[in-house]
Amino acid sequence: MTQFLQQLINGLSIGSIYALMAVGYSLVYSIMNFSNFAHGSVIMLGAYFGFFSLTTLGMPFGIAFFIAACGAGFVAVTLERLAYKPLRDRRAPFLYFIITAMGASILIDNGVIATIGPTPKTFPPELLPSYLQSGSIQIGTLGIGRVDIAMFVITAVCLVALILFIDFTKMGKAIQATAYNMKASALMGINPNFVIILVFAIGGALAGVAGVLYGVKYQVFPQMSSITLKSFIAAVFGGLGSLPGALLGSLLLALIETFVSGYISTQLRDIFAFFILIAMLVIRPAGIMGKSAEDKA
Amino acid sequence: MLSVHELHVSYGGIKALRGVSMEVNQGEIVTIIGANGAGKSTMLNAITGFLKPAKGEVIFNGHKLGRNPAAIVKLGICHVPEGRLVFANLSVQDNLMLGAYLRKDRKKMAEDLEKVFVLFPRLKERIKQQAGTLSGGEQQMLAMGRALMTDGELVLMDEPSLGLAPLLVKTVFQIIKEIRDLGKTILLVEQNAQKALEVADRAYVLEQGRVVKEGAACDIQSDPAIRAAYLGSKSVAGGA
Amino acid sequence: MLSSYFQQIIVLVGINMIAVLGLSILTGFTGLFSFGHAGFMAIGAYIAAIFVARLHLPFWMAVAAGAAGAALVSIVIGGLTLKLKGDYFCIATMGFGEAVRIILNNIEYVGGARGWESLPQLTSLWVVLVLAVAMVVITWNLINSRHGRNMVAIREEELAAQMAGINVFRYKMVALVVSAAMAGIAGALLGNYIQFLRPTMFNMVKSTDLTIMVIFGGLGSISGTIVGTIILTVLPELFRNFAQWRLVVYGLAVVVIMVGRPQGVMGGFEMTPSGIRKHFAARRARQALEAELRAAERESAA
Amino acid sequence: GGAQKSDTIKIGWLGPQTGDSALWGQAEYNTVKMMADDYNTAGGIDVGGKKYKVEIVAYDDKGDSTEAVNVAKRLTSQDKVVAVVGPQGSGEAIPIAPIMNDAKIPCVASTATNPKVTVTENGTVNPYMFRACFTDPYQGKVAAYAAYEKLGKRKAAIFMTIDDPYSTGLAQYFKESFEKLGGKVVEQVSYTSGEKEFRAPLTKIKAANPDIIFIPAYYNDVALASKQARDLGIKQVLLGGDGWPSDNLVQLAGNSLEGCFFINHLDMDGDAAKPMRDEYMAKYQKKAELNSYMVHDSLLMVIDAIQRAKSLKGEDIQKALTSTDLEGITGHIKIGPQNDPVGKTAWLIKIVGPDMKFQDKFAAAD
Amino acid sequence: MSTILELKGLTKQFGGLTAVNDVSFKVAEGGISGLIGPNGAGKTTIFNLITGVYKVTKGAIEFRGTPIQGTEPYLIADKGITRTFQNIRLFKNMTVFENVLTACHTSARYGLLESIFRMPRYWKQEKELNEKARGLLEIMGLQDRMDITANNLPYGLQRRLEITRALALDPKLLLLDEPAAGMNPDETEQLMRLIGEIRKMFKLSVLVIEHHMDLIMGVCEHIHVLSFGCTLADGTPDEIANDPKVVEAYLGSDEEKKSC
Ligand SMILES: Nc1ncnc2c1ncn2[C@@H]1O[C@H](COP(=O)(O)OP(=O)(O)OP(=O)(O)O)[C@@H](O)[C@H]1O
Ligand SMILES: Nc1ncnc2c1ncn2[C@@H]1O[C@H](COP(=O)(O)OP(=O)(O)OP(=O)(O)O)[C@@H](O)[C@H]1O
Ligand SMILES: [Mg+2]
Ligand SMILES: [Mg+2]
Repeated sequence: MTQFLQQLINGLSIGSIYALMAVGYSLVYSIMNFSNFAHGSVIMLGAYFGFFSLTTLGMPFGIAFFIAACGAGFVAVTLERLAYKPLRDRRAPFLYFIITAMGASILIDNGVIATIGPTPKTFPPELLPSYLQSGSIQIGTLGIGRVDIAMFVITAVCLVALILFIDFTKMGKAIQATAYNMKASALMGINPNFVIILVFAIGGALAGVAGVLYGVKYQVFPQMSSITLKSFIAAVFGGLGSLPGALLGSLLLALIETFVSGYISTQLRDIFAFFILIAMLVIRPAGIMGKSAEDKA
Repeated sequence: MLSVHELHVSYGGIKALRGVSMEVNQGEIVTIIGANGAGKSTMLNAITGFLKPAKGEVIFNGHKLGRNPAAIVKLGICHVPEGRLVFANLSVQDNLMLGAYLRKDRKKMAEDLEKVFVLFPRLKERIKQQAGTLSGGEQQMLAMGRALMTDGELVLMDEPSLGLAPLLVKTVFQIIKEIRDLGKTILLVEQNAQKALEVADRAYVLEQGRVVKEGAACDIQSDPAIRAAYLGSKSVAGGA
Repeated sequence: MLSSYFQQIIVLVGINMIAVLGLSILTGFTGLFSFGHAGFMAIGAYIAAIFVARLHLPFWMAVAAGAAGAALVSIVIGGLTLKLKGDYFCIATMGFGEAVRIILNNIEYVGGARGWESLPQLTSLWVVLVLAVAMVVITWNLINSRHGRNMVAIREEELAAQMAGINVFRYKMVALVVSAAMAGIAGALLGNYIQFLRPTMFNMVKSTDLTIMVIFGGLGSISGTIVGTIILTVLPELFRNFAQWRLVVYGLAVVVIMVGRPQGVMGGFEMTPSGIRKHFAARRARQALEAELRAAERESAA
Repeated sequence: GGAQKSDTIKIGWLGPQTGDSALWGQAEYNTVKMMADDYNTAGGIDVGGKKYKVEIVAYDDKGDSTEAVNVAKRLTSQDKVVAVVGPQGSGEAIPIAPIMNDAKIPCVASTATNPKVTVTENGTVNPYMFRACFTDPYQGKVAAYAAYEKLGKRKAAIFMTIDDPYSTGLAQYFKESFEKLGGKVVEQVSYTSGEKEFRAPLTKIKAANPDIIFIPAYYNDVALASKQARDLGIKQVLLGGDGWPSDNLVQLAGNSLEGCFFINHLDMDGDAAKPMRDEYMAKYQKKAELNSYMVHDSLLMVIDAIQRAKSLKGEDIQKALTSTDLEGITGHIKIGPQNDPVGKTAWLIKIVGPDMKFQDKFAAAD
Repeated sequence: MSTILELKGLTKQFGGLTAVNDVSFKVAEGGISGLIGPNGAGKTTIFNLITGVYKVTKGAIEFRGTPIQGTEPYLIADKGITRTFQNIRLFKNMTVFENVLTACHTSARYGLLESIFRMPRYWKQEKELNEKARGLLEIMGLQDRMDITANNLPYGLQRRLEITRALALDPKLLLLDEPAAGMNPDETEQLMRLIGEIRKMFKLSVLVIEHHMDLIMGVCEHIHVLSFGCTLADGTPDEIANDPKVVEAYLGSDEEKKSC
C-alpha cells in the first residue's frame, strides 16, 4: 500500500511537469496548427536564464524565476518572428513549420553546447527558497518531496489561470478565433500578429517556468529539449490544442509510466507508453479531449 | 466618406485591379457588380488592408488606409468576407460576441444581439452549436450577424446572398436596407445584380479590373448592355 | 581511385538516398509525415544481419529479407495508424520508431543495447550505386503512373480523391509499405557496410534527419529528394572541422532554407527533360491566359 | 600507413564534441592538444634520430557509431594519420575496429571498457585496436570484491541504464562476480538513458531493502539518482564504477553521496596525477576529467610505440604497441595478448565531503 | 422510366441533431432531378450519405436496386456515383490535365508492378488514359487550359473542371452540389445548357442541389424539396413552384419591384 501511494505521488509529480510543458505545445498547436518542436529548446533556455540569473547575477530566486519566464517568452517570440512568420506569410504547409522548428531546435541546443558547454548544472540548494529545497515530508514511510509539492501547486496555479484566461476573457476568445481563421479575426478588429505574439509569449513564459522547475528538480543541461518529447506525447494523448486535454494527458501518461515501471518492469515502461499511445490513437484518433468531427464536405 | 483613387492590385503576374477609382458617400448603398473574377473581392480586400496595392490609395473619413486590417476595422469599417469565414471551432454565441471585440458599450451590445436574433431566429436555436457544423447558409447568416455586432459605420459586404435560399436572399436584402436605415453606409458586392441594383443607390460595373460604367442604380439597371450581360434574359428574382 | 573516405561518403549518400526516396513517396507524394522511419531501417538492418551473420545466407537474400520484414511490419502499423490525421499520424509513427528501438535494446540474440559487432562487410560501393539508381527508377516509374497520381491526389485533397474512386486507405498503405521496404533495404545495406549495429543508431534523430532531407530537397520532387540527400549528407562532413559548431551550422542551414525557400531546394519541380518541358508548358499556358484577358480588355475598351 | 610530407607526425583523435557525452570528449580534446603543444615546445619527438612535431587531427563523432565510422575512414584515408587515440565509448570503438584493421593504423581507445573493443565476438583479436583502460569484466569483478570483501555487504541491488552497453555490461559482470563470492543481488532495475526521473524504479529498490546499491552509470545520472534515492528515504551506501569520477559529481549530487564508493582507474587527487592536474588547471581553468588522464595515457602509449618502433608505419607502430610496458598516470600499463592492459590497478575511492578520498587499490585480482 | 437511385427512410443524426429525417425519394434513370430546400435542410448531408462520406444512421440507399449504404466511398464511386462539392475541392497543385487524368484511373487496370517495370500494358493503357482525358477536356472546352495549375484557374472554370473530373469516372449518376453558386445569370445559363448536353452525351442521370431557381426550374424534370431534414414536397417543377408549402418555406411570395 505504501509503495502504491509512493508511486502515485511520484506519478503526479512527474505529471505536473509534463503538463506545464505540454500546455505550451498545445497552445501553439491550437493557433498555428503545427507541433512546435522547438518548444523543448525554449524550456531549456528558460532553465539556463533562471540558473544564471540566480548564480552569476546573484538575483533573488523570485526575480530569477521571473527573468526566466520573460527570457523564455522573449526567445519564443523571437523564434516566431524570425522563423515562423515568414512561413506563415507564405502560407507554407504545416510540414515546413515542423521542419523549421526542428532546425531551430538543433541550432539552439548545439548553440548552447558550443557556448555554455555540455556540463549539466544544478541549482545550488542554498540559493533556493526553502519550499524548493530537496528533502521530503515524511508521512509514515511515505516520502513526499517538498519540490514536488511546490511544483504541483505552481503548475496548478499556472494552468488554472491559463484556462480561465482562454475560456473566459475576450482576449482568450480572440486567441481561439485567430486560431481558427486569421483573416476573419482581423475583420473583427483582432490583430492576428499581436495574438500570435501573445500566444508565443505565454507559451514561452510557461516554458520558462517549466524549465526552472525542471532544473530545480533535476538538472539544467543542453539536451533538456529531448526529454520534453514525453510532454509532447502527453499533449497528443490528451488531444492537441486542448488545454484540459494536455493536463489530463500528462497526468495519465505519467501515472501509466510510473506504475508500469513500479509494478511491471522498468524495461517495458517506454514500450508500454508508446503502445498505449498508439492504442489510444486507434481508439480515439484525436486524443482524449480532441474533437474529431466527421469531415464536412 | 470612402474614396478610392486609381487602385492597382496584382497577384504575382495577374493584374486583378487596373486603376479603379470610386466614391462612397455617407448613408448610401453603393453596389459593385461584375462577372466572376472581375476583381470585386480584390477591391474589398485591398480596402481593408489584406492586399498591398501596387499603386493608388484609399481614404476613409480623411484617414489614408494602410495595411493593418485590425486598425482599419477600428476606424469603423466592417467587412463581411466572401465565403463563410466563421470561427468554426467556436460556438455561435462566441462568434457573435467576437464581432463586438472592439466594443465597450455592453448595454448596446446586448440590444444588438437581440436584434440579430430577431433577424435570424435560426441562430438563436443554434446558439451553443459549433459554427463549423452549421450548414452553408446558416454560416452565411452567422457572418452577417457577426458583422452587425461590430457596429461599424461603413459595411463592406462581399456576396452576402451567395448560397442562400431564395427566401433568405430576400431577407438578406431586407436586412441590408435595414442596416442602411440604422444610419450606416454600405458597399455591396454582388453576383445577384438584379437584387443588388434594386436596393442600391449607385452602382459601379467592374470588368477585368476596370470600372466600365458607373451611375445611379436605376440608370444602370435600365442600361440594355448591362441587362444583357448581368441580369440575364429573365428576371432573376425569387420564384420562377 | 577515390580514397576510401570518399567512397564511404558516396556509399552513405546512396544508402540515405534509398531511405529518403522511400520517405519521399510517403511524405512528398502522399502527404503522410513519418517520424518513425528509422524503425523500418532498424528492422531491415537487423533482419539482414541475422540472415548473413547467424543463418549464413547470401547477401542478396538478406537485403530482400530486410525489405520484406520492414514491409510486413509496416502493413501492421499502417493498418493501425493510417486512419489518423496530420500530427496524430506522425506521433503514432514516432511511437512505433521508438518502440522498435526499445524492443531491440532488449533482444540479447542481436546484442541488445550493447550492439552487434563484427558483421561481415558485404555492402560495396557498386551494390549501393546500382540499388540507388534502381530505386530512383522505381520511384520515378511509380510516381508517373496512375498509382502515383492517385497518391498525389490523396495529398492534395483526400475527400475528393475518395470521391474519384481512389481507395485512399489502400494507396496510403501502398505508399507506406513501399517506403518501409526501401528503408529496410537502406538499413540492410548500412548494417553490412559499417559492420556494426546498435539500436541507438536508429533513434528519432535518425528519423527526423531523413524527413529533413525530403523536405529540404522539396516535397513532391524526386530530383529534389536526390539533391537534398546529397547536400545534407555531405554538409556535416564538410563542416567536420567546426567541431562543436558543426550542428549549429546544420540547424541554421535547415532554418534558412525553410525560411528563405519554403518549397525546398527544388520544390515540386523536376530536373528532367519532361519536368522542364512541363514547367515551360505551364508558364506558356499562364501567359496565354493573361494575353487572352488583355485582349478581351482591349476589346472592351474599344 | 603514410609517408609524412613534412616533419610532423599526424595523430588522429576522435570523440564526442557534441551530443550527450560532449563533456568528456572536450576534456580529451583539450588534453591531447595540450600534450601536443608540450611535445612540440620541447622540440618534438625523436623517431629514429629525427625530430618530428606532433600534429593532432581531431574530429567530432557525436558519440554516434555511424559518425565514428565516418571519422575513422577520414582519419585513415584522407588525413593519413599514423595512429589514432580515442574514441572514448565502446559504442564507437567497436565499429571502427574493422576500419583500423583494414587501414593498418593502430588505435588506442581511452575509456572504451567493453571487451569487444579488442576481441571480437568469435574470439579473434582486433590487431589494431588497443586501450589504456581496464575492461568491464575486470572492473565488475573489482567492484564486487570491494562490495563483498572490503565493505562487507551481502545483499546488493543494481540500478542501471538499460540501453547503454557500458552500464548493462558492468551490471552483468558485477552480478556474476558478486554472486560467485556468495552475495545476492536482490533487485535489479533500470532506466533509459536520457531519463531524469528515477523515483519509480528506486521505490522498488527501497522495497527490496539491500545492503548496498551498485550504480554502473555516468556521473550526472548518479547525481540525480542519489538525490532522488535520499528523498525517498533510501539510506544505503551507493557503489559505482569509472562513470562516476568527475569534477561535477559532488557539485551536482550535493551531500547525497556522502560516504559512497566508486572504482576508478587512478586516484585523481593523488601524487601521480598532480603534474598533469596542475598543468590542465593552469591552461584551461578547469579540473581535468578522468578522460583527460585516460587519453593522456593512450597518447603516451602511441608516442612510446612510435619511438620504440623508430618508424611511422602503422604496422610497425602496431607491433611496438603489442609490447607496451610503461608507467602512465593511471598506473602500470602492460599490454597483454588480447591488446588490453593486464593486471592494471583498480582504485577504490570514497566520497567524503567535497573530496574523493583514496581508500584502497587492488591489482590483478584473478 | 426506371429508377437509378432510391432513398428509403433515410435518417442521419449528428449527436442530438437530426439533420436528415426519414427522407425517401427516387431519382429517375436518365433524368435530371433537383434537390432543393432552405439552408441547413440537409441537402449536402444527403449527398454525403449517398457517397458514403457519412455513415447512415437509419434507412437504406439503393443504387440500381442494390443497397449501397455502409459501402466504402471509393467503391460507391466505382459503382458509378460521382459528385462535385459545395466548396470546390480540386487537386489544387496539379495541372488541369493531371486532375482529369488522375480521375480517369478507373479505366486502366495495370498493376503496381506493371507500372514499376513499365510493362507493355502500362504504355498501352497510359496512352488510352491520356487520350480519354484530352477528349474530355476538349468536350468541356478546357483544352487550352490543360497545363495550368488548377488553383490558378478562374472560379467558373474551376467548377467546370470539377464536373469534368467527375465525368472522367464514367459515372451513371452525377451529383452536383450548388454548381452555379457564385455565378452570374449569364454563366448560370451556360451551365444549364452544359448540364443538359452532358446528360445526353454521357447518358447520365443527374441529381442537382441549387438555390438558383432559374437553373432548377429550367433543367429539372423532377424536384424534391427538403425542409429541416424532412420531405416537404416532391413533384414536377410546376407542381413545386405552385405548392403553397414550398412557397412559404422556401421560395417566398413575389414582392413588388422597387420603382425607380
Ligand atoms: N490569391 C489569388 N492568387 C492569384 N490570383 C487571384 C487570387 N485571388 C484572386 N485572383 C485573381 O484575381 C482576379 C480577381 O479576383 P476576385 O476574387 O477579386 O474576383 P471577384 O470579382 O470577387 O469574383 P467572384 O465573383 O468569383 O468572387 C481573378 O482573375 C482571380 O483569378
Ligand atoms: N458534421 C456535422 N456535424 C454536426 N452537424 C452537422 C454536420 N454536418 C451538417 N450538420 C448539420 O446538419 C444540417 C444540414 O446541413 P447541410 O449541410 O446538409 O445543409 P444544406 O441543406 O446543404 O444547406 P446549405 O444549402 O446551406 O448548404 C445543418 O443544420 C448542419 O448544421
Ligand atoms: Mg469575389
Ligand atoms: Mg449544402
